[in-house]
Parts: sequence; C-alpha cells; structure tokens
Amino acid sequence: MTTPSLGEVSRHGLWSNNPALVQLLGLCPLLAVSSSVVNALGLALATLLVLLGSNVAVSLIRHQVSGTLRLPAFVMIIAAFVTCAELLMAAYTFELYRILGIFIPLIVTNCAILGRAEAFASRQPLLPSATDGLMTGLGFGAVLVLLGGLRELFGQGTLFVDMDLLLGPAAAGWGITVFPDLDFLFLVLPPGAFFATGLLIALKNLIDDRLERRRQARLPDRPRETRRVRVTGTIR
Amino acid sequence: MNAELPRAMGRAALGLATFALITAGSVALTRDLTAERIADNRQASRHREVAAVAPAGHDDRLLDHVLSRPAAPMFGFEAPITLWQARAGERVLGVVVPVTARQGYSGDIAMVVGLDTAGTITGVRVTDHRETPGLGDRIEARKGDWIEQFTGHSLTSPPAGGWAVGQDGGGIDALTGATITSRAVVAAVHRTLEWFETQPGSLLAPPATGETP
Amino acid sequence: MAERFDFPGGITPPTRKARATRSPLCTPPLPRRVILPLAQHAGAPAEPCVEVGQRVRTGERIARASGLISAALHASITGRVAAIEDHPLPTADGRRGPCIVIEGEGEDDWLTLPPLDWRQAAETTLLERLDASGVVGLGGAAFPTQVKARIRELHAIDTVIVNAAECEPYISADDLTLRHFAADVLEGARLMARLAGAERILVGIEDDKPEARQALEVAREATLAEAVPVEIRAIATRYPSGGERQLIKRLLGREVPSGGLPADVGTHCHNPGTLRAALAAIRDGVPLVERVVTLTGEALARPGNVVARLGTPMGELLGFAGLDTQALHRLVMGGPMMGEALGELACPVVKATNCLIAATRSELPDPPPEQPCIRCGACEEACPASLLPQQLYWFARGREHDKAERFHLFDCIECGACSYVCPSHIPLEQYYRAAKQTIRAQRREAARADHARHRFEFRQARLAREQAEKEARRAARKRAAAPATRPPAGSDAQSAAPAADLRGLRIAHSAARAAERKAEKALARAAESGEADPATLEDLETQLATARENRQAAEARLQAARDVEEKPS
Amino acid sequence: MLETLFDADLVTAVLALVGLAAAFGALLGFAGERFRVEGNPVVEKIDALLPQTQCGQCGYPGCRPYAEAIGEGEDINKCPPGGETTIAALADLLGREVKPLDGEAEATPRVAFIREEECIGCTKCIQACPVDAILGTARRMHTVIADECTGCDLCLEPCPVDCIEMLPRDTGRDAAPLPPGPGHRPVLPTPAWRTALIASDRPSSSTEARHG
Amino acid sequence: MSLMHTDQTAPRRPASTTAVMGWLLVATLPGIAALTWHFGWGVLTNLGFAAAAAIGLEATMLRLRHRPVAATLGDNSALVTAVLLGAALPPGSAWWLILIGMVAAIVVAKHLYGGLGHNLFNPAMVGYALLLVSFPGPMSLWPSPDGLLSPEARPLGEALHQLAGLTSLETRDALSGATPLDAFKHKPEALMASEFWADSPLPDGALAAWQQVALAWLAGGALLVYKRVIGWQIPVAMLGTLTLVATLLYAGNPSHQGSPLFHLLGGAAIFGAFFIATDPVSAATSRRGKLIYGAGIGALVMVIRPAGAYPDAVAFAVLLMNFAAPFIDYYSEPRVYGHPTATRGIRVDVDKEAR
Amino acid sequence: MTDFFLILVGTALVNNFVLVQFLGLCPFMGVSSKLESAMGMSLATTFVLTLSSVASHLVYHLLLAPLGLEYLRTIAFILVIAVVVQFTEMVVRKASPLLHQVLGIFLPLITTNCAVLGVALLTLNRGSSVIEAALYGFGAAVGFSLVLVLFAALREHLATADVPTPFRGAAIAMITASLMSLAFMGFSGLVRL
Ligand SMILES: Cc1cc2nc3c(=O)[nH]c(=O)nc-3n(C[C@H](O)[C@H](O)[C@H](O)COP(=O)(O)O)c2cc1C
Ligand SMILES: Cc1cc2nc3c(=O)[nH]c(=O)nc-3n(C[C@H](O)[C@H](O)[C@H](O)COP(=O)(O)O)c2cc1C
Ligand SMILES: Cc1cc2nc3c(=O)[nH]c(=O)nc-3n(C[C@H](O)[C@H](O)[C@H](O)COP(=O)(O)O)c2cc1C
Ligand SMILES: Cc1cc2nc3c(=O)[nH]c(=O)nc-3n(C[C@H](O)[C@H](O)[C@H](O)CO)c2cc1C
Ligand code: SF4
Ligand code: SF4
Ligand code: SF4
Ligand code: SF4
Ligand code: FES
Repeated sequence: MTTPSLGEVSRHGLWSNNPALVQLLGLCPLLAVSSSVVNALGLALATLLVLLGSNVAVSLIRHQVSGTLRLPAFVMIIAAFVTCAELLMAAYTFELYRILGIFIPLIVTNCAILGRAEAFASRQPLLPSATDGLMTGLGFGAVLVLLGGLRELFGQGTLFVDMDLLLGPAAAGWGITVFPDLDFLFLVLPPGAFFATGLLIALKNLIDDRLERRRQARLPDRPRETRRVRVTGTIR
Repeated sequence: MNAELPRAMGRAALGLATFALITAGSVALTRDLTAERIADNRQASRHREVAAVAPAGHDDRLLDHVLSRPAAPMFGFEAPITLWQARAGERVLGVVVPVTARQGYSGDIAMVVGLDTAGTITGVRVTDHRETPGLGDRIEARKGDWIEQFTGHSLTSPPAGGWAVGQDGGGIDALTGATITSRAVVAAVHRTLEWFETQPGSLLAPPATGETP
Repeated sequence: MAERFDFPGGITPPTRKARATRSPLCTPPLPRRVILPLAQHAGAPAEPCVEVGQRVRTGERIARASGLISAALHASITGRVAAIEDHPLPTADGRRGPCIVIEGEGEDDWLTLPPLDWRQAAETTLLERLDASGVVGLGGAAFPTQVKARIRELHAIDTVIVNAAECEPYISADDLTLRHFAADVLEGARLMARLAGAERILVGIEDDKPEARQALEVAREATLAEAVPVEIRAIATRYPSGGERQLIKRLLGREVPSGGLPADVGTHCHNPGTLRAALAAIRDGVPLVERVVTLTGEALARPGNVVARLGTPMGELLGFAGLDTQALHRLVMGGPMMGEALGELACPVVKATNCLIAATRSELPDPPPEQPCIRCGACEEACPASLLPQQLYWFARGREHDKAERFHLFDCIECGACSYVCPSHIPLEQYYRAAKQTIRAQRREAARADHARHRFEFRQARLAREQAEKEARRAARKRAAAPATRPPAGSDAQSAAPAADLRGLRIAHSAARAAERKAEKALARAAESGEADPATLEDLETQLATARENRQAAEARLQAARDVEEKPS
Repeated sequence: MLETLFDADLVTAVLALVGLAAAFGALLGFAGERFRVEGNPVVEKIDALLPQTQCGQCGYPGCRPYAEAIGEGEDINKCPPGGETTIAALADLLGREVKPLDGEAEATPRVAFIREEECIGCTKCIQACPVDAILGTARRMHTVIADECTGCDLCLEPCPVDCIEMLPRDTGRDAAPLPPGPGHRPVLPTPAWRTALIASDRPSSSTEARHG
Repeated sequence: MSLMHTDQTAPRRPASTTAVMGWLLVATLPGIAALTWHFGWGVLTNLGFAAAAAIGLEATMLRLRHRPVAATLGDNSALVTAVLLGAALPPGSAWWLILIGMVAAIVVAKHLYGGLGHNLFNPAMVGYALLLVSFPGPMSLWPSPDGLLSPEARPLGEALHQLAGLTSLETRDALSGATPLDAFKHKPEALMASEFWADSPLPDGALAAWQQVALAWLAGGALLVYKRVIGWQIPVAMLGTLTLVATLLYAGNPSHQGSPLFHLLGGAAIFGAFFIATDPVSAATSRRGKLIYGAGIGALVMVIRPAGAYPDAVAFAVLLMNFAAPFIDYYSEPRVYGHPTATRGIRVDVDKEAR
Repeated sequence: MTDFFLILVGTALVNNFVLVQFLGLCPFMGVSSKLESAMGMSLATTFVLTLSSVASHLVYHLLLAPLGLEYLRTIAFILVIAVVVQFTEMVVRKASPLLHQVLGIFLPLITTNCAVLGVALLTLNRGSSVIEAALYGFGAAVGFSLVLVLFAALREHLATADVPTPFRGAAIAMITASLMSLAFMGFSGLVRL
C-alpha cells in the first residue's frame, strides 16, 4: 500500500470516503445521539479525540503486533482512550457526561474508529495516520452535527438549545426557537434518525453526481485506452 | 506442529499481557488522577438536584444531613432509603426523599421529592429517566413546567381519589401523549406522601437525635 | 365436468374456432413457387443436396438431415431449383435464413418411396423411413419424429397419447384432420405404439370438438379387434390442456419431472397430424410435403382449413381464402396465445405452421401499453405450472438470473396464460423467453471459459514439463561430463537442500500420479455413461492430458534431483 | 508521583487485566495454531467466474493471478473481457459493491482468423497463444481452431506479417431483448403489407412507445 | 406471445390496473357513506383534501422522475392511497396533518421506491403510522358519532374550518372522544370490562356506530372478493387469526379482555382486512404466502392491541408484515409442476460452494 | 419462566437493538444486501453476542467487582469480546472459507458491533444474573438476526425496484430502515423493561 498524500487523505475523510455517509460506519452513535446539536457536538468532539489518539497510537505500534493479536490489541488501545476520555469528561464536563451517558463507552465500538485503525493506521506512518484520524473525525463530526441540527430544527423547532452544557455558561443564550410549537416527533424518534440520514446520503449522492457531470463536461472527449500487459508463459 | 503450540500460546499471552499492562496502567493512572474530582462533581450535582426541591431557607449543607430508613416495599421503596434533611441551623425544615417511579414508559424514573414539615410538597425533580424525547421527557424541569404542578400539594390536596391523572379520574393533568409517564410520576409522588405519613415525626427530629453522617 | 386429474390454473379464452370449421377441408391450387427454409424443425438445419437449376419432383429429397437431431426436406412441387438463398422466415423478429426456392412447372409429378407394411417391417426400417421422409412433430415444436420414435432405446413406454386437445383459440387443423382422417390417425397411433412398445393408446380431446370425437369413435369401433386398445377421453376445454405436460397430468395424473421428457413417465405424446404424416410416409411412401393449415381471421372472406404444400407463400394461401389486405391488421402464425406475429405476407408455410390468423384491428387489437406490475396474483392463478409469474417477471426485469432460476424459470412452458390475465398487460412470457435465452448464452460462455481454462492449464503444464525435462537432461549431461570430480568443499550445504527437496518432490510426484488417475477415472465414467456430450468429453480429455503433463513434469524434476543426489555418492 | 504509581489500587488493576489478557492471549495463540488455514479456497471460485481469456488486460499474467489478487483485495472491475456480467458475479460472490468497469468493454466476443495465404509459418503465434488454439508447424501455414480461441488477441502482436485479424464470433441467437417495460407497448413486427400499400396509411402508433 | 388480452372476456375480474383500482374505489363507497353518516362532513373534507394532495404530489413526483405523467396518473393508484388514508384519519383533520400523511405515503413510501408496484410498504399505512407516532394527540381525537342529520351534527362549514386548521376538535372537547378501542385500552386497570361498558366514557352510540361502519366496510370487501380484485386468503386469514387469538384471550380473562366481536368490529380490523392488508404490492405474493401474511397481521394486531401503546394496531401490524413479506415469499413458493417437493428458502452458500 | 420470556420478547422486539436502541447498525447496513450473508452474519453474531454477554458478566462479577475495578469494565469487556470474535473468526475461516470471505471485514467488525458491548453494559446496569445475562444477550441477538434477515430479504426485493438515482443504495436502505423502525414503534409499550 502506498502512502497517499495528505490532501488526498483529507478529501477521503471529509467527503469521498466519509465514514458516516459512504462507509456507513459509526452509525449507532450517529443516529442515537443526533437528536440535538449539543449532544451531537459533544459526541463529535469525543469521537474526534479518540480517533486521533487511536490512529496515532496504532500507527506507532503497527510493526509490533502480529496477526492474531492485532484486533484485541487495537481495541484495547481504543478502549483505553475512551475510558480516559470518559473519566476526563466526568471530571471536567460533568453535565455533558451525564447526557451522553451510555454512548461514551460505546465510542469504543464505533466501527469507524476500529475501521480506520485496521484499514489505515495499521499500515501507514504517523503523519498520514494522524491526518486521517483528524479528517475522518471531522467528517464524521460534521455529519453528526448536521444531523443533530436537522433533527433539532425540524423535530422540535429549536436550534442550539442547551449549548451551555458543552461550551460553558457563555453559550447559555444561544438557543433559538425557530418554529414555536413544532413537535414533529417522527424526527425525534428513531425512524426520523434513519430517515434524515437517508436524506443526507441522497443529498451527497446528488452533489457528487452534479460534480461528476460538471467534471465530465469540462473534460475533452478522450477515448480511454485499455491498458495491457502482455504476459504469457508459465505462471507459478 | 504440536511442538509449536505452547510456544505460540506463550507468545500470544505475553503480547496481549503487554498491551494490557500499558492500557490498564494508563487508564488506572487517569482514574487515580481524576477520581476525586469526579466524586466532587457527583456530589455537587446531587446537591443541586436536592437543593432545587428542598424547602426554602435551608443552610445549603443538605447532603451532610443524611438519614436512613428501612425499605418500604409497600410504598415503592424496595431498598433501604437514604434521605436528606433540610435544616436551617438546628431547625429541621423538611426532607428530600429520593424516589424511583417504576413503570415509566421506558424504564424507571429517578426523582427527588422535597417535603416540608407539614407534608406539603416543596418540589419534585426528575434526576434520571429514559422516557421518549419530545413526549415523556417533558417531565424534566428544563423541558417544561409540568413537574412544578406538584409543588404545594399534599396528601390531602387534592383530596382522596384526586391523586391520579385526569384520564383515570384524578385531578392532576397528564402530559398530552405521555399518560404513562405521567401516571408513573404521579403514583410515585403519591406513595411517597403516604409513606411520609407513616413516619410520624422521626424524619423531622432535630439533629441531636437524627443520625449524623 | 369432474375429472379425475387436473392441472392447476389455465384459462378459457373465447375459442373462435367456428368460422374455420364450417367448411370442409379443401386443397388450394398448386403454388407457382415454393420457398423451403432449411431450418424448419428443431435441431440442426438440413443440408441442401440439390444444385441450383436442377429439376426436382414432388417428394424428392432436396436437403438431408445433418447431425443427430435434424430432419430431411423434400420438394413440395415439381420444378426447378431457382435459388438457395436467404429469405424471410416466419418468425416474429423477421429473421432471414437460407431457403431452397423451387420455381414450379405447374404439374405435380410425384416421387414416392415404396410402400411398407408397418406391421411386418423391421423397426429399423420404419425408423429409417421416418428419417428419410422428413417427418417432424406437427404440434408446434417440429421435433424430428424419427428421433422421438427411438424412445424404446432408453425408456419403457406404456401409453401413446394422441394430443387432440387443440386448446388454442382459432386453430382447427387437428379438428379437421380428425374429421377427415380419423382412421389414419388411429392407425398412425398404432404404428407409434408399436415403435414405442406401448400397450395402449389414449386420445385426449377437448369437448368443443364433437364431430372429431364422433369420427374417432367410428374409427375406433372399426378397429376394435386390434391388439392395442384405444381409449378416447374428452376433457373440458381449457387452455393449455394441449401442452403435453398438462395433457399427461390431466389424462393420467402423472407429472413429467422438471427437465425431463414425457417418456420419463412412460408416455409418448403425438399430434394427430404427425401421426397421419408418419403413417403416410410408411404406408404410402409419401414424405412430408404438405400439411393441414387453418386459415382464419376476420380479414378472410372464406376462412377454412386447407391442405397446403410446404413453402407456399402465406400471401398466396391467404389470397385463396379471400384476404382483404385493407382490413388485415395482424398476421399470426399459430394460435393467438403462443403464435408469432409476422411482419410479411411473403413468408412461406413451414412444417410447424398449423394456423394462420389474418386478424382485423378490432379482432386482435394492439396490446395496450404495459403498466407496472401490481403483484395482483392473477397470473399466479392462471399458471398451469404453479409458478409465481410475477416473481419471475421481477427477476427477469432486474436481470437477477440466479433468482429467476431459483424460482424455476425453466419450468415455464411459455404458454402465455399469465400475460392473458395480467391486468397490467405485461407481456410476461416475452420476459421469460428473453431471460431464458440470456441464461443459456451465459451458460454457454461459462462452459467455454471452463474449457479455455483447462486448455490454459494444459499449456502451463506442458510448458512446465518441457522445462523440467530440459533441466533433467542438463543435469544428466552434467553428470555424464564430470563423473569423477569430487564436489568442492561447500557442497555439504548444497546437498542438504536437495535431500529435503527430494522428499517434497516425491510427494508432489505421487500427488500428480493420483490426480492423473482421478482424471482417468472421471473420463472413463463419463464415456461409459453415454450421456456426456462430446464437448464435455473433450474437456475431460484435456484435464487428463494436463494431469499427465503434470505427472511427467514431476517425474522429470524428481529424476533431476535424484541425479544431483547420486552424483556426490 | 511515585506513591501514585505504586498505589495498591493501581497495581491490582494492572495485575487483574494483565492476568486476563495473558489467559486470553494463550487461548488465541492456541486457536491460531489449531485452526490455521493454508491458501485461500475462494480463489478457485473467483477464478471460475473469470472469462479465462488469459488476455492480461487486467494487468495480471492471466486470469488465475488476477483471481489471486482479488482474493487479496484487488478491485473486481479490471477484467474487460468479462465486462459487467463478471463484475456483478464477483460482487455477488464476495459481497462487494459493483463498480464500473475499469477499461473499455469489448463489444462482441471475437476470434482470431489467420489469412492462410499470407502466413509464413513462423510459429510465433503458436508460442503466444495461451490456450494452444493455433495449429501448424514450422514453415507450414497456420490456422486457428475457432472453438478454442478465446479472442485474447495475444497472437496479433507477435505475427511478423500481420496476417492475423480478429473477427466477431458467432454467439448464436441469444440476443432476445427484454420488452421495453412499463409505459410502452410490447414490440410487435411492423406489418410490411401496410407500408407497402399506402405510405400514409401506416398505423403510426402501433409500435411506438407511448409517453404521457 | 399472447396476443389476446383479458378485456375481451374475463368473467368478473377487472381487465386493467385502472379498473382494478377503480373497483377498489367503488368498494370503499359503503364504508365512506357509513363513516360520513355517523361522523359528519369531516370524513368528506378529509377525503377531498387527501385526494387533491395525492394527485398533486403524484404528478409532481412523476415529473421529477421524468416519467409519463398523464398515463401514470390514470392508473388511479394514488387516489386509492388517498382514499384509504383519508378514511383512516380522524374525520375533520387539519390540512397540514393530511398533507404530511400524504407526503409520507406518496413521496416517501411510494415514489422513493420507484412508484406503483415497487413500494415495499403500504403507502397509506406509512402515512398513517407516521402521523400516529408524530401527532398522538390529534390522531386520537375522533368526533362523537352524532349522525349527519342530528341537531348536534356539525355543519359542512365547520368541517371546512377544521380542515383549514382554524378550529380543532380539541377546542370542542365536549363533542369529541376517543375511539372505543382507545377508551377500552385506557380504562383503569381495576375496572372490569362489564363495568366499563355499563358506564362507558364513550359518547352515546359510539360503539354501535363503529360496528355499523365495520359492517359497511365488510360489504365493500365482499364486492372486492366477488369482483376478484382481491383473493379471499388475506382477509380470511387475518380475521380468522384475529378472532382466534381474541377468543383465547377472552376465554382466559373475560372480565378484562374485550370480546372477540368487539375486536372484530370495534376498530379497523375489517377495513384493514379487506382494503389495507390486501394491497397486493406490499403483501406476500403466493397463495400460501398470503395466508401466512394475513395470519401474521391478525396475530400482531392481537398482540399489540391489548399490550402495546397504540390502541388500534392494524397499521403497525400491516407494516410489520410488509417488512416480513419478501422473506415469506422465499419460503412459501408452491410446488411447481414436475418437482417432487416445493423449494423453500434460499440456498445457503453450501450449494454455491458445490457449484 | 414468564420473566425469561419477557426478557426475550422485550429485547428481541420491543427494544429491538437495531431499530429502537440503535446498536449494531453498521453490520445491519453492511451485511444486508444479500440474504445469504445476512443469515451467516446472524448466526455469527448470535453466537458471539450470547457468549460474550455471559463471559463479560462473569469477568465483571468474578474479577472486576471483587477487586473494585469497575472503571476498567470497558477495557475488560472489549478484550473479552475481541477474543471471542477472534476465536470465532478463526473457527469460521477453517470451517467455511466462503462464509468467511463473504462476511469479510464484518466478522472482525462484530467486535465493534456496538450491540455486543451494549449488551454487556446494559446487563450490568440491570444487575441481572448469569442466566438473565445470557438470555439478554441471546434475545438481543435474536432481535438483531430477525431484523437483519428480514431486511436482507427486503433489500433483495428492492434490488429490482426503480429507485430514483440519488437514492439508490445506502440512501434507500436507510429510508427502508426508517420505515421498519416506524413499524417497530408499534411494539412500543408492549413490555416495559
Ligand atoms: C415512540 C413512542 C414513545 C412514547 N413515549 C412515551 C413516553 O415516554 N411516555 C408516555 O407516557 N407515553 C409515551 N408514548 C405514548 C404512549 O404509547 C401512549 O400512547 C400514551 O401514553 C397515551 O397517552 P394519551 O392518552 O395522553 O395519548 C409513546 C409513544 C410512542 C409511539
Ligand atoms: C428421446 C427423446 C428425446 C427428446 N429430446 C428432446 C429435446 O432435446 N428437445 C426437445 O425440445 N424435445 C425433445 N423430445 C421431444 C419432446 O418429448 C416433445 O415432444 C417435443 O419437445 C415437443 O413438445 P412441445 O411442443 O410441447 O414443446 C425428445 C423426445 C424423445 C423421445
Ligand atoms: C401451451 C402449449 C399448448 C399446446 N397445445 C397443443 C395442442 O393443442 N395440440 C398439440 O398437438 N400440441 C400442442 N402443444 C404441443 C405439445 O406440447 C407437444 O409438443 C405435442 O403434442 C407433441 O406432439 P408432436 O411431436 O407430434 O408435435 C402445446 C404445447 C404447449 C406448450
Ligand atoms: C386490493 C387493493 C388494496 C390496496 N390497498 C392499498 C393500501 O392499503 N394502501 C395504499 O396505499 N394503496 C393501496 N392500494 C393501491 C395500490 O396498490 C398502491 O397505490 C400501491 O401500493 C402503490 O404502489 C390497493 C390496491 C388494491 C388493488
Ligand atoms: S397478473 Fe400482471 S400485474 Fe398481476 S401480478 Fe401478475 S404480472 Fe403483476
Ligand atoms: S407462460 Fe410460464 S409463467 Fe406464464 S402461465 Fe405459462 S407456464 Fe406459467
Ligand atoms: S482481463 Fe480478464 S480475461 Fe483477461 S487475463 Fe485478466 S481476468 Fe483473464
Ligand atoms: S488464437 Fe490468438 S486470439 Fe485466439 S486464443 Fe490464441 S492467442 Fe488468443
Ligand atoms: S457504530 Fe454501532 S455497529 Fe457500528
């Protein structure tokens, strides 16, 4: 596996191989914690940190672990990061810790994290791995927050409510009520989470499609040539 | 191959153990460093909850005045009860009782109920629940003032039979679309009041006779 | 009518047979020119055995059967071979194909074969005669009767069934054949019963043909003394009772296994026209040059059944029946359910042409546009094979061929009952036909790929063997050149490696030998069973050759290693 | 700091987990040794799905090496002779996403044809053919066994006199198209007798797709 | 190919999809009439607005998807969805409620899946369930069955007001009530069934009205079966299972459970059995599959009704079985001619390995 | 007995892990495009889930709790799970290579199937016995398998549908899951946990 450029890594993590919209990994926290912006943002930050840390750590030890032990070793690293994060959150942002509840330990099993560790960090040097962790985390977080905003706005008619839990008292007044009296439970409940995610994926497809079409239009008509290796003879 | 087996096992055991050493070590270290702060946070948070429902005028040392009472399954207390006295100096103003409402819509609902000496409710707060966002979660004080309606009520007001949600013929409004949750909360508060009746005086005894922490 | 056995589903479309059954069978004037496609039967096309310009007599063989399943072709008029060239064939896709065109002389000069007595002649003689006469099934599939009649070689048959159901609307060719030649048909059936070794003959006839049934009864009464008993059973009119599988189920309660033949359940099914043609070929020595064709449809002034010479251009035949070209909207060969809509009047009548419908627009209107399937299940109720047509439709449309097969696509008899009832007017069986053809093509390609891989492996093995042999020779030469020289000091390390190698090589050699034996056995088994087709056998041979090459390569390598081994000692 | 490090709590924690991990590690080591698998049987199945043209357009010397590469994680869309069908089949087998073909699909299957009058009998093509589909010996004219030829065109390049060309292969009548689908009328032949009669009388709508 | 088509002869069965849907619409007339008779003009305002919304949405979606608009609209299927959803909603619903329901039904459940014939879930029930989950309040308020002509009956004008969202049922609390199933479900646990009926919180004549409506649906359903628009399998299996389970429950605890007749006629069971569960697109396809499918719906209704949070469970039961239908299809193929036994299920990879 | 039954129904249907609790979604979306693989995945997950539920329970109550190391539970559980999965993987790889290939990356990803850790943690919170823990794990797995298999059949059906282009693939699968989840709302309130 060759080492991709950092730009490429970033593009992958943020858009073209976005964990939430393309790889469909890390869906559980994505759907479960996206009922409001504040929850989403909290989990996004926690996930980002863990992802970054685990990618770095896995990349550092990638030459030391053998086949059978790889998986247990990686998850233990991730679990350690998560537990530390949990403890630190409990120590420093206690309210948020209480709200995110069970989902913090579950960051451990956010498939996206192990997925990146397995697919990327375990084969790449430190810098790309760190970039990948950061960008994937950002990509995931962006979708998470977007989804949170969507569901909060159209489900409850508000936005940025309770941001003070995360950002301190300064953010106490951020909450705005956009549609008073709106209570569209569908979006608040599980079905709405799936639905909104489906719409986001479709939206991404639509954008990709448009971009691709525009790119195609700009390209001159160049017949694709077929590559050939002319190899015959004995194959052993 | 058979000769290989113990070697492979040993290698794997050693490898995994090393990882355990590193990870468990770092976690344990973090924990050591944060344990105190977390405990403080817990305490502070609990205090805020308790203070919110305690009778006015207390000395802000609510969590220091702990009482214990045996379990009372009849009233929904399945484990021994640990409650707090609200005091102003030596004077006992009332108590704050941690109550669990069973049969919520999705699981138990943890609450604290504040009572003054007369058995009048000084406040109810939900401290932990898993009710549906948008429906049942309006029992949270942050999400609505439904929970405030209990303040000022006592066992006799509303009178007998009135301690139920409107749908069941009682005098307490249920949250629209969340009758089950409402029913559970109302029932738990009601039982707490009944239990309070059965503990004449002892809960309100002045500090000298009351248990100390 | 309560019947003992029945098949599920089926439909009862309006029969519309009356117009063509009012008048008796008649013979139109001889065509001036006939066009005889080389491929008008199931199997390989016939091979022309006449030259352009050659004069041929009616009944003279002009093309011979080529291959196991094929049929001969005979001149249907007297005249000169004008051309052997491509002409439009009577198919829906308007394909063209090679045909022999005969320009007539206006007279009918027959060349017949000597008559045979089917009760006396040897079976092989009878089969040869059927072969020489180009008799094929006239019920639709045009399968060479001679091949079908060899049934006895592989299967035990107890019943010969005469398929006189004629369940499709419009068609009355069998009806008229029976009205006029019931005795011949029954005798033909006896002939087939003899060839198949059957002990009874069962005639299945739908109850909308009382005259034909009457004629059959009369013919049966006349031959009561014969050894093989004949039973005539009327069945309620329902499409597709004439499908042989459905008929067998309905008459006998037996089900032809999926992918099998009626012979697998001891039956042998023939169309009345086929039986009459077979009898004519043997008793009178007349090859198959004409057949009964129903000419019907509202665009015809004089509908009826005619005995038409094969190769007659359809336009000519229809003209005889009073075709109004202005009113003609659709020309259909066969019945309206399974027949094919043709685009040209110039197509010739072929052996499988049992009916020509010259329909007006109001009679057979254009199919309405297809609507989405709503899974209403009407098709399922109509399917005589108990398939789930709507599922097959979805899979065929989605090109999910493995699932279509899983839902038994290949058990569909393409009867079209499902399309008939579909409220969304989906031409379902067209989808099935397309899917089947695609699957067959894919299977062929897969077999090709397999074969190519085996050949490739063979080549690899051969190259490896050549390489190994070359090395072995080199090793031998080396040893011969320097027999006495002691190996230099470093040779210990060298000789240790071959020793380990040698064991590996020996194992490889015995594995290669085992593989060879396995391939030999597989080939022998396939060859013995007699069921494998030549391609499979060839493939197995390739595999065996590969195994041989591998074994030889292993041997050579082993030998070379041994040579190296022995050298120091 | 030091006393924190040697805190009893900490030591038990670490010891407990280390013990657990060691036990599990041993279990895994055992399983890893016991259930060791050699090779990859799936390669056989992948290979069976490839068209066996052995043309090398996938970038591997033949189908089998490509099959092995797929087993290792190579993309499944690199075989032009196989085209969409093969990609779909591979995706199905391996549970991967279908991807568009990387390269130019071949329009129709082809076979090599040697113009025998031009052939000088150099045997170069024989050596190039991966399936031994060319017959002939040195200095005699060569010919292709059409049934065996996979159409890989590997024999084209080595021929010094360019006497080999690729011709479309007869694949039989297998191109029955699916009907046009909902919203359209099934395709029936245009009745030629009508067009022949009066051009203007042609039923224009009978075979055309009908929209809206 | 088959060049003949049913229009010429079929005994009773409608000859085109348009006609199938048309007959379905005709068959809803008795039910709609009964509903209107008992619950007032609100039924008709529901239906009218739903139909308009359905046609508008269908046309929009067809245009967006570049499909022939006029030809496809003519198949009446959107109208069927609208009528069925409109009849299921509480009479006199506000326009926005109906619109959201129709968007869920036509846009999400139908056209995102590719339009008529492709949807996996019953569109009308998707719309209904979504509304039920999202707006439990408005969805459980039924007007009292005063009858169209009685003095208390609300005039058409008021129904239009409600449709416009200007007045809601809630503001006329005195006149509105729960459905019988809803009321029965929410009776205090201590109360016996008999006591409940003796002193029912329901408006007068509510139960009778519901039963009459159910019988009217039954009449329409009979027409559907007679015209062979639907097979008998699904309704019979569903109602049979429902009755069976209800009888068992009732026999086990007659003092607290509703009687089988109550379950059969007190809610939407009949309507569901003949008009909803039979939606051919989202149901199981084979005859045996339909039996399983129908039985599943019946059983689920009787699981959810007494124990679940929603009083009338038909919508959810139908959706749940829609969800299971493709799987049922895999396991209910009939025995095909020439095969010794029926093939059931899928071939798990063993076969493929052998291939 | 009824308790056990309630646990099963409760975990399998009412609080269905996938559709209601949002656990195990990645394999749910990832391995559901073919019925065959879905069945394989169901089996594997059922096995792993039940086993690891019990093992976690034991580790917690026999090792962590006595030593006062509750805070290490995440690490310990995930270790248990990873080992169980790894072990299963090796066995499957040996026993059915094709299944192994089909499940591909998903078998190791059972480790990160949140459902597995979720069950372990949720059983802890409920303070159940070993048998209950096993039942809870099994019920969750049955619920997971049920929806996975039904969903796979649904998606196979969907493969022939004429879905608008931007919605093809994951998007329509998500929306289907949404409607399934909507249908499962019907079970809400059936059993209170
Ligand atoms: C997804 C969902 C979540 C629900 N959550 C709650 C809840 O948290 N609390 C509650 O009391 N009712 C909840 N309900 C509603 C109950 O099922 C039931 O409909 C309601 O309690 C009846 O009350 P009502 O008579 O006020 O409408 C929920 C319903 C659904 C569909
Ligand atoms: C030994 C034997 C082999 C046959 N093989 C075939 C065959 O390969 N293909 C075929 O279409 N019919 C074959 N037939 C004839 C069928 O039984 C059947 O009569 C014929 O296909 C026409 O039937 P249909 O018009 O219902 O399609 C064979 C018959 C016999 C006796
Ligand atoms: C749907 C269907 C209907 C058929 N109807 C008839 C029929 O009415 N009469 C008939 O002789 N053959 C009919 N056949 C053909 C028979 O299956 C069978 O091929 C024929 O009887 C064999 O006899 P043959 O070889 O003499 O043609 C039908 C086939 C199918 C598939
Ligand atoms: C017997 C029958 C029942 C139907 N039931 C429904 C239904 O319950 N809901 C619905 O949206 N459409 C129903 N339809 C209409 C149609 O099937 C529906 O629009 C498709 O599901 C949309 O693809 C029904 C159609 C028929 C023929
Ligand atoms: S009859 Fe037509 S519409 Fe009905 S299920 Fe069959 S194919 Fe679909
Ligand atoms: S064409 Fe095939 S699927 Fe249709 S009814 Fe006939 S046998 Fe059944
Ligand atoms: S491109 Fe395809 S056919 Fe050619 S060698 Fe590669 S796999 Fe084989
Ligand atoms: S003959 Fe030529 S094209 Fe054909 S297989 Fe051999 S090398 Fe390839
Ligand atoms: S995040 Fe839960 S399974 Fe992937």
